[in-house]
This record gives sequence, structure tokens and C-alpha cells, in this order.
Amino acid sequence: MTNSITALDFTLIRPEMFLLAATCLVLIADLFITDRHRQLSYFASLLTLGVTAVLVAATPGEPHRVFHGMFVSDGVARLLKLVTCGTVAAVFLYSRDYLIKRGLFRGEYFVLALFACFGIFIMASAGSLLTMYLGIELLALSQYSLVAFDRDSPVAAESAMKYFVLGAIASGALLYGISIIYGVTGTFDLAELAMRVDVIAANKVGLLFGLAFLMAGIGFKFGAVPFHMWIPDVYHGAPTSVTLFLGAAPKLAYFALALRVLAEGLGNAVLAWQDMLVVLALLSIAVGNVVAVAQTNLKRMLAYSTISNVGFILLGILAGTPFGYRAALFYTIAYVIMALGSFAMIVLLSRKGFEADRIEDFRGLAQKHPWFAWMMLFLMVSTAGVPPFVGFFAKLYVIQAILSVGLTWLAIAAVLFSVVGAFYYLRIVKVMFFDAPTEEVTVNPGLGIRVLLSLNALGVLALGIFNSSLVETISKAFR
Amino acid sequence: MSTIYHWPLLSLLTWLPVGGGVLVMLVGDSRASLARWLALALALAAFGLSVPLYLGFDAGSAALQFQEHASWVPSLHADYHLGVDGIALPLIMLTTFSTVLVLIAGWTVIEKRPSQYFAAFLIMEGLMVGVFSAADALLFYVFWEAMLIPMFIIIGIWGGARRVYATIKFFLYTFLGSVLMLVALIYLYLKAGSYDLDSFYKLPLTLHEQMLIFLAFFAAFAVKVPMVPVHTWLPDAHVEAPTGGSVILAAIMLKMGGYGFLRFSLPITPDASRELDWLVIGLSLLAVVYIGLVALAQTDMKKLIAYSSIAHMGFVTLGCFVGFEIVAMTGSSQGATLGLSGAMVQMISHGLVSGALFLCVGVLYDRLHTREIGAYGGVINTMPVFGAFMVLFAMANAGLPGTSGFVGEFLVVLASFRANFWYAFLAATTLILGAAYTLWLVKRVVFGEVANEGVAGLKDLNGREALVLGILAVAVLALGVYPKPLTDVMEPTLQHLVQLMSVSKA
Amino acid sequence: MMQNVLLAIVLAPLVAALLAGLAGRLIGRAGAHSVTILGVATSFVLSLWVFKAQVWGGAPTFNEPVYTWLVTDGIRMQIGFLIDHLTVLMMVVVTFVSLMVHIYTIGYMHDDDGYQRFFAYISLFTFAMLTLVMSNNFLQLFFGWEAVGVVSYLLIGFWFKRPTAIFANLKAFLVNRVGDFGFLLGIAGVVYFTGSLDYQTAFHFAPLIAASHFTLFEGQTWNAMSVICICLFIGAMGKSAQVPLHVWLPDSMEGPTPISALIHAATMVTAGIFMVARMSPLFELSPTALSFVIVIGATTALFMGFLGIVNNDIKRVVAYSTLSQLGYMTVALGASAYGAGIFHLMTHAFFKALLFLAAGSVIIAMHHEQDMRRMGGLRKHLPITYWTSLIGALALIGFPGFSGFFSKDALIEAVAGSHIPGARYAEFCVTAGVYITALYTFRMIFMTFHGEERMDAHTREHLHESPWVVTVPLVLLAIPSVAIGWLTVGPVLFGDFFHGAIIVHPANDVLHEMAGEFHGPLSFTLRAFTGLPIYLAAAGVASAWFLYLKRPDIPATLRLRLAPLYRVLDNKYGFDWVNENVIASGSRSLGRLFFRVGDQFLIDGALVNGSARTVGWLAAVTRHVQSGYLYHYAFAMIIGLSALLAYMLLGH
Amino acid sequence: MIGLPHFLVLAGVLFSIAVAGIFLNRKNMIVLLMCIELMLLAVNFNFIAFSRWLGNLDGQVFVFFILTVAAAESAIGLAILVVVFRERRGINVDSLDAMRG
Repeated sequence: MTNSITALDFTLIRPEMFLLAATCLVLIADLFITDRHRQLSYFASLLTLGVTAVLVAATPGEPHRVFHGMFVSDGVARLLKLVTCGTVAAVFLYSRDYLIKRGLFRGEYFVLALFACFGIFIMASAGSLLTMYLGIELLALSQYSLVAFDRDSPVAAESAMKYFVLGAIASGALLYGISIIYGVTGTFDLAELAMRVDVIAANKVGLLFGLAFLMAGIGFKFGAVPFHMWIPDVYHGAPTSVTLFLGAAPKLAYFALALRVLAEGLGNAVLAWQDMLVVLALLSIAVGNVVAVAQTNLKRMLAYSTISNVGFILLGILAGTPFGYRAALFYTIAYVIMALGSFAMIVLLSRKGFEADRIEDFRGLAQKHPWFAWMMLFLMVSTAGVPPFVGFFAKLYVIQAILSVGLTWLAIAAVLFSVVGAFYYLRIVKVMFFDAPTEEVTVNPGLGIRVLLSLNALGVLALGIFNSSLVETISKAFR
Repeated sequence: MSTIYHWPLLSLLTWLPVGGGVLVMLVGDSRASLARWLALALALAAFGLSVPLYLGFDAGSAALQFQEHASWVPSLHADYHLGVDGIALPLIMLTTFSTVLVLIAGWTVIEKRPSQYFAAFLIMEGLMVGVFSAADALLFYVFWEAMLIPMFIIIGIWGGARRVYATIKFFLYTFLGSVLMLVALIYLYLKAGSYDLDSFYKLPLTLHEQMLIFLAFFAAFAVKVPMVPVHTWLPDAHVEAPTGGSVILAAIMLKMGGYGFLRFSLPITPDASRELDWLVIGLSLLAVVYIGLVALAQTDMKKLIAYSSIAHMGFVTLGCFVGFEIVAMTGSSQGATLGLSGAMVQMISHGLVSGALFLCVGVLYDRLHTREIGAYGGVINTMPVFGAFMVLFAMANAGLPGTSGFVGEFLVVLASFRANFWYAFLAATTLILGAAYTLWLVKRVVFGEVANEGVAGLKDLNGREALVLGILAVAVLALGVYPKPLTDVMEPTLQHLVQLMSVSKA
Repeated sequence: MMQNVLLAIVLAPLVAALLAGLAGRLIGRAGAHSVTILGVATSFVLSLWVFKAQVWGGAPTFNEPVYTWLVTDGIRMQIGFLIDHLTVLMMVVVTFVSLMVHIYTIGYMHDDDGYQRFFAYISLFTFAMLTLVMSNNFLQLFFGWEAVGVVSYLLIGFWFKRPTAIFANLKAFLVNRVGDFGFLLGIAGVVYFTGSLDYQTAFHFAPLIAASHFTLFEGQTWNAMSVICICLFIGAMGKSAQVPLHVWLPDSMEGPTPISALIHAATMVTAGIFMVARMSPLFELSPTALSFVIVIGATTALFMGFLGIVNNDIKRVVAYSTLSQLGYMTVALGASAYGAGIFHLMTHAFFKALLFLAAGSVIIAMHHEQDMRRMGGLRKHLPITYWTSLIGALALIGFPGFSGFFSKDALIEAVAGSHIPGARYAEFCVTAGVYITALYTFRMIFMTFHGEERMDAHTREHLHESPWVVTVPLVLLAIPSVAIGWLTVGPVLFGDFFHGAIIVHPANDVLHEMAGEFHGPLSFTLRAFTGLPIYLAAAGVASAWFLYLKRPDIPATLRLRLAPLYRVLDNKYGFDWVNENVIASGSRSLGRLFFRVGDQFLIDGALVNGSARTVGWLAAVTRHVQSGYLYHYAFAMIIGLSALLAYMLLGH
Repeated sequence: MIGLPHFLVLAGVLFSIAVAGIFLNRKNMIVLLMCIELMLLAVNFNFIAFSRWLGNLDGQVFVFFILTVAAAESAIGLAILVVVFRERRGINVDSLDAMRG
């Protein structure tokens, strides 16, 4: 670590610099664009993401710690950022028609999403607890605003309030934890922290005390039980295009949070946080899967499904092995893709004045629109963990990770609850394929969304069968 | 012609139907006739491709043949590795054979979304061939589970009144068993460093490990077979499934359980299999006696045949595991192969016979739309040709010598006598119980005065139905009179398996 | 050469059956009977040729496989023929009776819709029976064994519209299956000890089996041979209708009469007897099994005879007579007088087929009336039927010189000479049986052909003798019924006819002892007058005459006086009641109970749907935690945080 | 002598009061925002105390960032509050119960 800031430092943060600048530009430009030309903001946002992605791809994959260790540029960060760009772009593409029909096609949506995206970038590259905190807050504040952004929706306002208050508590807990850890170790730098928390220090009461707070914060961000209560309400209350965003991209950031703080910063304290994560993961898988069974609203159901999937991501992390982290990343990416597709299905079926977010709204889809019924089937069975879809391999890797550290009972418990989970995914399939259509089910006529959704769902299949490409990419990123 | 043996036959058999199925679905219901013919052509092509598999098979070898090896997931050492041996080959033939018949049987009967129906069966065919030809555990598992989806759809869309309950029950039941197997497979992978089955065979394992792995496998295979007490999905699934679905369920899906025992449990966990053989044998015999009695109490034709399937599959599991008791009792493994060949032949035969019986029920159901035994009676008066087929298949189901149904049961009884007189005694009760429930069914449905106007108005088999049943009848009789071509293919593989079983890994 | 001839013998009826069965509509009624008769006639002629070659031509025993059925685990299972003197005798008897029945059927089934089907069935039966007797291994034996059972099933249920017929055929098949159950276990035992299904190997290893033991119950060892032989004999009990597996045979009379003659009198039911004789090298080594055989046989012989006395259905009387006679044969087997058993089998095949066909002729004349109380005086109307029946009846009761006399007398004498446990009981039964036999036989003759005509006027007007296709077989069967005993008693019974096909332990060889006193059929006949049986038979005939011709009121009085006894007989000792109400309905109830309690309640209700319900309930309860109130959510987080803290700080 | 433990206890007490405030208060959402501020202040106490104790300025730098973020957070919080008020004509915490289960 050098003490001076060099040109390299700026080369490595080129994507971030561009993203920030471009976002500000869109923000300002949007003020001068009339509603008729709002498309310009949309395209500008997409362009921003595209260029950012190119810039990210151009950064070297080797690890560099720059800006006095505040910023880390490495393969994992690069991969996370690339996936983020893609995800956010997909969110934009999916959301356009939905927003237009509801009169929500406004620049704030894109700008806020881009800021959130920026927050994710920061988190992905955070080299110190301070940068991490800033990233978290940037992401969180953008999300609070996004949820509330449909000003005419009472449920959106309610969920925004809940999200905000609970999120603030979580931030508080996280900060409290950081402060304690700072007190014990005297550093915010994660690399430094890793050195100071050796195996002996890992058992100090102070550290454990801080760790518990930290864990609560991380648990909240992920939505792990018992810090999950916001998830169903926020997913449900937010406009679907926002839920689409919330359900997908931020998971990448939270993975980065866990990876950077727990694995890299507190890797030596693995035994301390592993136990806690076991509890959180198992509770998440259990509660998420069980409560989802009782849901009638698809968005809520998917919210609970998120909770259970978060449990699986945590399983990978808690293994505490390089393979475990890779498995968790695989799971995260797979989950992001599946969640994107699942929420997009709701968008696809929604029309003006009708939100297709009840399970029964999917009735008889297979008769009216067999293609999309099959696409939804792919997404659902993939999320349920049935091969050859990517969701299966995600579970496979995660379970392999925990089996390799001897947590056999946990693996068995996890797969048993996933059987419970399979029930509610199958219920969607059942509704689509076996029930007669009660009322007109319509599909958004937009070609773009149709093609993208098909690609999304087929991607779930392709990434499953050819999962080694993703595995290789992840392995390379970790190298 | 000999070049055909160098084709990637197994890949073709797997992916031709799967890809073809997608194609058929894309053809769509508006061009149902085209979809039908396309599906039939594909199924026939698949069957045609499975013939050189048999002809080119070296029956003198226990090794995997027609191997295909390609890298798949290098990081897991899981490969796209296909191959057939004497255990897989007959089952693959059965799969391609049954699919053709099922498609013909559903030809015009299915009016609801026909292209999807045919597509689902084709896709399932490919996946089932995949299950039987996979030489890599992960690949096997992928096919094994993926197959649930088309079956789930088939029962759910084209099934009877309680189809949703039945199909979800079917899916979750089997899924529950399978996920435990997955945990075991991953565990084995972690120890062996590869998903290749051969590496699993060579892997030394302590008895404790083997016990846990065995139980995990058992959860998957016992559900699939199915064994008492995890059998209750089967009657429901059978009853609600459309005829074709019942046929494939009975003819092939159940065989996967037996196949799993042969391919996984016995060679990978021989010591645990030996320790726990009492469990499997006990449940198998329970299946023969208990399920035989339960079958007597059924009033629904399909349910009765479903229960009879469970009882017959009891012979498969008995044949698989009785070898251990033989060694324990006599100190020599002489007789173990006998039980295994019995189990194999029983699987093939049951595939033909129960498939045929379900088709028979389907023929009646298509006409009167009820499966209640009480709604029929004296069918033979109006449907003499059908009656003849029904009696033939019923006799085969009752294990009549000269039909395929006898061969497997005979061999298994011979083998179990070596282990214990009482095993053979209980197994042989199937002669009585099997005849009782099957022929009582025949008596109530086929024979007697014409029971009601519905029966009076029945039309005898049409050409299509007669063709399907006729082909099955020939197969059933041929296998009963001359099973040697079948057993010869299996023999070296089974002997090799007995060797694997008898060497302790602990 | 030999093999091709043998194959032709077996396959000719099969081909004929397939033609008549599958192409029945194509070849028509005449085509069907021509082709099947041709098939069976071919078999008969070739069988005679083989018989000649074996018996007079001195051809060696033929024992060769035809094809290998399967090979596994070192056991080669083959289909093959064993042709020795026992086999050829059976072949000739089977094909001859079958041929007669084929011809007879043309007349009997003349008006039936299922004409072609019937011919297909009886030809198929001939095929099955020939595979059974010509087998050289247990596998093929079992093939034939079950195949004849199936054809019998199909034929009993030939008139499938009759509820009684389809009840009877199901019953017949199931009861036979009980026997087959034992038979299969016996075969499994043989394979266990010898590793082969071939007779030759099995017989070769017989002493080894006899020296082996195995444990059936904890602490109780059994002689292997006894277990195997008893198991095999259970098979014979089913097929040859021995108590308590006899219940199907009277009911089987629901089938058309020709098959009663062919299957349920002459051939199939004797398969058990044949089988035991074939297995003599095994049975000889197990005195226990032989005792079991003799007791079962003796019981059947006497007690089934009683039932013949009270029955009024002409076919059922003959059926009970068949049961009783099968008991006689079984007793002979138990006494190690296999030759006598087979000899009685042969003579019985002729005269019992004759009696059945004659009964059939009566039934045709009576327009399918079978109740003897509505007959009487038919002698005038059906002369040929009457005289042939009388011959059959005399043969049956053992009238000196008739075929049945030789076989039955020799049999009784052999039993008297036997020393195995149970032989004395058997001796009593078979001797007493002679009286009973004569009584019910002549009761039938008198009630049917003598006395007053009790039928209604319409039937009486239409009474006429049956057509030649019916009467010719009667006459052709009457000839051996009279003469065959005289001709064959010497060689078959006391000579070395079987030529090693039957093996008897020297200590048990009663026939050999008797052979010393045999000086030709005439002296044998004369010597009979010094014994008890012949007088018992005479007494039986006299009793019948007195009771049913002279004083027909006495039986009615007796019936009232001896009501309890009559009820026992009328209910056939209650076997049917037990079978139907205890075994059959018990199994059904048990099945229903298992289904309701085991499958539906416990497994599905409690386990499967129960766990589904539990999850649903849990979900419904847990979702209430998600109350919607912000402070509850916050509270949950704080609880979670506190729990983590507590765990962290207390746990470490 | 007032030492590090005193500051830590004070911060802990403040933090606890803030948390308790959030879940005890059922009337006014403004109070929630105040509690959140209080919570952040408690954390700031910690940071500064540790910073002094460790002789390391990083903690105090962190506090600056927290203060900034807290300001933004409050702004957004108030904005959401305004939206809620617009929809419901009230800022009662109990009224946020449209979604549950």
C-alpha cells in the first residue's frame, strides 16, 4: 500500500467517476426535458450503464488497493459491477412500459436507480469500513426514495416509511458494530483489520460484541430472519418496477458487503460469525419457505422466496472457505437472474390499472400464452432448485460448500426445507397450467420486454446446463 | 451399416427426443396433425436408434459400452459421460419402445393441447434415456430430477378430477427423496473428487458413512420404486394421470428406483446394503403381502393396477437385496446373480405388462369415462377382442408362465429360497394374491352379463388400439417364452455387480 | 428325427389352436373343428408311433433339450423332452381322450356361438398337457402345469355370461394357485439343493437332498427332502383336487361337458398324480412325505365319495366320483405303488371320460337339464348312451374283468401291503370307498336310466339319441374301459413297463411283492373273489337298487332321520363356507382394513397430508407474526440482535 | 476521572433509548426520526471516545461522514413522511398497517 495517490488510482475508478458524472448529467438534463421527450432520459440512462460496463470491463482484473486502501479493484468487484450494470439495464428495459402506463415515467426513477447502482459499485469496491458505510447509505437512501417514488400510492408510502425506519435502525446497529470493532482494532481498513484480528483476538469479548451488531446490520440488508420483516411489505408495497430493482441488483451489493467485511476483514474470526450465520441462514430458509406457502400475493410470495434464497446465499458464506464464497457468488448471480425474470413476469402481465400481482392472476396463462407460461415455469422450477436449471446448480454448490466443512445436518435441513419451497413454486405452475383462465389474461405487447424476458428465462436454462462458464468466470474473478 | 455403431447413439437418443419435443411444441395445437406425425416419427427414430444399441452391444462384457465422454463442469469433475451396460440397455430399449406405443395410444384421444402432450412425452423420453445412460452421478441426478417436470405437467394438465392433488403429491414425494440423495452424492463427490460413478465404486467408506449414504439413496429410490410405506403417491398419480402418463409412470419411472438400487446403493454402499438388507427385504415382502391385500380392496381399476405395480416392484427390491442374505446364509454368493437377474427381468416385464393393463383401462375409460369397476361388467360381450387382450395381460400380471410376468418372479423366488425359506414363502404368496386381485378384476369387468346400457353400447377396439395392445401382447409372450436374449445381455454386468457387492469397502 | 416328431406332437395342437382361435372367423366352424381335430389326430398318431418305438421298438429313453430358456448364475434353464415309458403312456392317453373329446364336441357344442373358440381352447389344452407330461425339467413342468390351469380357467368360464361359471373359474384358478404356490416352493427347493431344474440332475442329487436339513422355525430342523416333497405335493393337491384343495372341482362342472371329461376327469386333474410318479426318486426318500400323501389321498377317496351320494346333479356326481378316484390314485402313490396309481390313472381316464361324455349325451337329450330328479327311464330313449354308461359304471365300481377292476383291486392290495404310517387308515378308507363308489355310481345309473320318467312332457317328446359324433366317441371310449385292464395289467403293474422311469425304494416296493403272486389277468380276476372289495361293490349296487329303484321313499325318510349328517354332506363339510366367508371375504376385509387404516389414514392422512397440513398451519400461524406494525418489526429486530449478543457473549 | 468506559456506557444508554423509542412510540413518526438521529449520535459518541482513546483520528473522520449521511437520511425521512401525510392525513405510526401477513 502506497501512501501517495497515483494516476493508476484514477484509472481504476474510471467507471465510478463516469457513472457519477453521467448520473448527475442525467439528473440535470432531465430537469429541462419535457414529458414528451422523457425517452431521452431513459436512453441516456441506458447509455450510461452501457459505457460504464465497458469501462468496468476495461479495468484490470488483478487486485489493487488504491486511495490508501479505501478502494479495492479486483476481479470480484469487476464481476459484480458488470452484473450490476446488466441487471439495472434489464430493470430499465422491463420497467419502461410499466412506468409509462402508470404515469411514472419520470427521470427520478432512472437517476435514483443509477445512484443506487453507484452505491453498489462503491460497496463492491469498498476497501474500508468507511467506504462500505458510504456505499451502503447511498444504496439505501436511493432505495428508500425509489420505494416512495409513486407519490400517489398509499401502500408505497407506507412501505417506504417502514423500510426507512427499519433500515435506519439497521444502519445504526451496523455503525455501532463498526464503532466497537474500531475500538478493539483501531482501524477501518479491511486489509489492516484482517491482520489485526488474528485467531486469538477473534475471541475477544469486545470484538464479539461488535460482531453481533455488525451481523444484525448485514442480516437486515440481506433480509435474513429475524431481520427480514421489511422485505414482504416493501416488495409488496413498492411499484413493481421498483420491486424488480430491489429484488435483484442490491443482492450483489450485499454479497460484496458480506464478502468484504466478513470474509476479508474478519476472516480470522470465522468461527465466531459462522455460528451466527448458521442460525440466521437456517431460520431464513425455514421461515421464508414456510410462510411463502400461505401467500396469495405473488410479490409477497416472491419476497418470502427471497428470504429463503438469502438463507442459501448465507450458507455459502458461512462455510468460510474460498469455495463457499464462490458458491455464494454463484448463488447470488443466479438468484438475481431468476428474481429479475420472476418479477418481470408480473410487469409483463400488468396493464393500465391492473397489477398482475396476485397468484390467481396467472390462471390459465398456459392456454392463452403458452410460451410465457413455459418461461415462468422455467423461472419457478429453477428457483425451486430443480435441474437442469441454474437454481439447482446454485443450491448444489452451496450445499457442497457446507458439506465440505462438515455441516451435514445443516445441508439436510436446508434441502428438506427446499422441498417445502418447491410446493409454492409449483403452485404457480399449477395455476398457470392446470387452472382454466377466469378472465382475460393479457401480455404486454412490447416486443423488447418479450424478447428480454424470454432470453432471461432461457438464460436460466442455459446457465444451468452450461453452468461451468459461470463457474469459470467466478473462479477467475476470485483468482 | 456398421458405421452406425460409431455414432453418438446415446446422445442422439437423449437429445433427439428432447429437441424434437421442443419442435413439436412449437408446431403448436393449430397444426395438431402435423405435431402428431412429427412426434411419432421422432419416437420411431429414437426406437430405431436404440436397436443398433442392442445389436452392437457386446453381451460378453460387463463394461460400459457406447461411451461418450466430454467435459461438462470441469471444476466439479462432473463430465458428460454416457454409457450403457447390461443393466441400462434393456431399460433404454423399454423406454424407446414404450414411448412409441404411448404416442400411438394417445393419438386422437388427447384433444386438449395435443402438441404439448406429445412434446411432453418426447422430452420425457429423452430425459429417461439420459437417466439410464448417465455414467456420471451429477448428470444422472440432473436427468433424474428434470424428468419430474414433464410428468408433473402431464398429470396436471391431462389428468382426472383430483389431478392437482395427485401431481403435487407426486412431485413433492419424489423431490423429497431426491434431495436427500443429492446430499449423499455431494458427500461422495467431496470424498472421491469426481462425480464419475466409477470413482464412487472405488471409494472406500466407513460403515457409518455408508449407512448414512445408503439411507439417503434409499429415500430417493424407495420413493420411486415405490416401497411401502412411501408408496401412496403412486395410486393417486396413476389414477389421475392420463393413460399415457400412467403407462410411462409404471413402465419406466418406477424402474428408475430399481435401477438406482442397482447402480448406486449396491455397488457404492455394499456394506451398508448388507447391514440394512433386512429393511429392504422386509419392506419388499410387506409390499407383496400387504399391498396384495390392499389391492383386493380397490374399486377403481387404475388404483388396483397401481397397487399391483407396487406389489410387483416388491420383487425387484427383493431380488436386489436378497443376495446379501444368501451370502450370509450359505457363505457363497451363488444365487445373488439369480436374484439380480430376476429383479431386472421383473422390471422389464412389469414395464410391458402394467403398461398394457393401463392401456386396457384407458381403452375403457375413453369410452365410458369412468374407472369404477362397478360401472362395468360383461365387457367381453361387446368387446371380445379387448376382452381377450385384457385376459392375456391379466394373466401376465398374475405371473403366468409363458408370459413375461412369470420370469422375474420365478427367478426371485428361486433366489430368495436360498436366503430363507420364509422369504420365498412370502414372496410366492403373490401367486395367490396376484391372481386373486387381477382375475377378480377381470371377472367383474370383463366377464358376466352386460351390466348396463353403457357397456351394451361399447365399441370394440379400433385398429390403433388393437395395434398397440397387439405389439405389447407379442412382446409379453416373446419374453415369457424366450427370455434368453434379455438375460444374456445382463448376465456379465450383473455378475460384475455381485463382485462389487461382495467386496467390503469399509 | 425323434426330436422333430416330438416337436410335431406338441406343436400340432398349438398351431391348430392358434388357427382356430385367431382366424376362427376366417376359417369358419367346419374349418375350426377340422383343423383342430387334424392337429390332435396328428399328435395321437405320432404319439402311438413313439409309444411303439419306445415300448416295442426298445428305443432308448430320450432326454434332450429343445432350446435354452435362459442362463443365469450358472443355472441353465432349458425347455426339453424326456420321453420314457411313463411319458409315452401319458401321451397316448392324453391325445386319445383329447381326440375323442374333439370329435364329441362337434355334436355337443353344435349350437354354441363360441364354437371356434371352444376348439381353440381344447386344442390349446392338449398342447399344454403335452408340454407338461413330456417335460424333462421342472420349469417346463411348471409351464404346462399353469398353462393347463389357465385353459381350464378359460373353459370353466366358457359361458362367461353365467355368474356361476365365472365364479367357478375364478375359484378354480385361485385354488389351483394355492397349490402352485407350494409347487413353486418345492421347485425352488430343488434348485437350491441341486442348482439345476433338470429332472436328471435333481434325481441324481436326491440322496444329497435327503441327507440335508434346514431350519424352518427357530430350533426345529426339517429334512430337506420332506419339505420339498410336501411342497411339491401341495401343488399336486391343487391340480388333482385333494382335500382341502378339492373345492374347485365340483364347481368346475359349470364348464361345457366335453371339458369336464377331458380336463376335469381324464387329464389335467391327473397331472398331480403324474407329477408325483415322475418325482418318485424324490418322494421315495421321504417317508414323511409319503405318509402325508397317503393320508390326504385316503381322506379324499372316502369323504368325497360320500358327497356323491347326496348330490342330484348328474355331472357333479361324476365329479365327486372323480375326486374320490383321484384320492385312490394318490393313496397308491403314498403306498409307493406308483405303477398302480398310474395304472388307475389310465383306466380312469377312459372310463371317467366315458361317463362324463355319456352324462353330456344325457344332458343334450334333456336340453341342458342336469338334475337327476327330473330324469329316469332314459334307457329306452338313449340306448347307446345307456350301454356305454353302464360299461363306464361297471368299470368304475371295479366289476371283475373291467379295466377299473384291475387297477382298483391292485391298488387296494398294494395299500394293504404298505407299512408306512397312515397305511392302515388308507386301507380302511379305500376299502370302505368301494362300497360308497358302487352306491353312488348305481344310484346315478338307476336314477337316470331306470325307473319312472320324471321329466316334463315337452322334454319327453324331444328325447332322442345323440348324433354319431357324440356316440362314436362313447363307443370308442367304452372299448378300452372294458378291455384295457385285461391287456395291460400284467406289464404295467407287475412287469417292468416303466423301465426305470419310476424308482421305488426296495423296502417300499409293494408291487414287487405282489408281482410274485401274479399269474396272468385271469387268475388275478378269480383271486378277487377271495377278497372283500368285490362283495362290498356288490353290496353297493344292491343298496342302490333297493334304495333308488325298489323303495325310493327310503332315501327321503333317511334324509329326515339323519338330518344333521345330511346337512354336513349337503354343505360339503363346510369347505365352501369357510373358503368364502373366512378366507375370501376375510382377505377382502383385511385388504379394506389395511387400505383404510394403513394407506389412507396412517400414511396418507397422518404422514403425507398431515405434514402438508402442518406446514400450512405453521405458515398461517407464522404469517401473523408479520403484523404490519412497524414497532413489531423493530421489536423483532431487537430481539434478534439481543439473541445474537447473548449467543455471542454467553456462547464463547 | 471520566474514562472510556463512561463514554461507552453513555453511548450504549443513548443507543438503547433510541431503540426503545422506536418500538415504544406508536403515535408520531417524527419521534421515529428523532430516535434515529439519537441512535446515530450514540454511535458518534463511541467513535469519538475510541478515537481519543486510541489516539487515532480515523474515528473522528468517520463521525463527519455519519453526520453528513444523517442529514441526508433525515431529509429523505421527512420527504417520505410528507408523502405518508399526503396519503393518510396523519403521521400516526399505528396507521401503517395496510400490509401484513
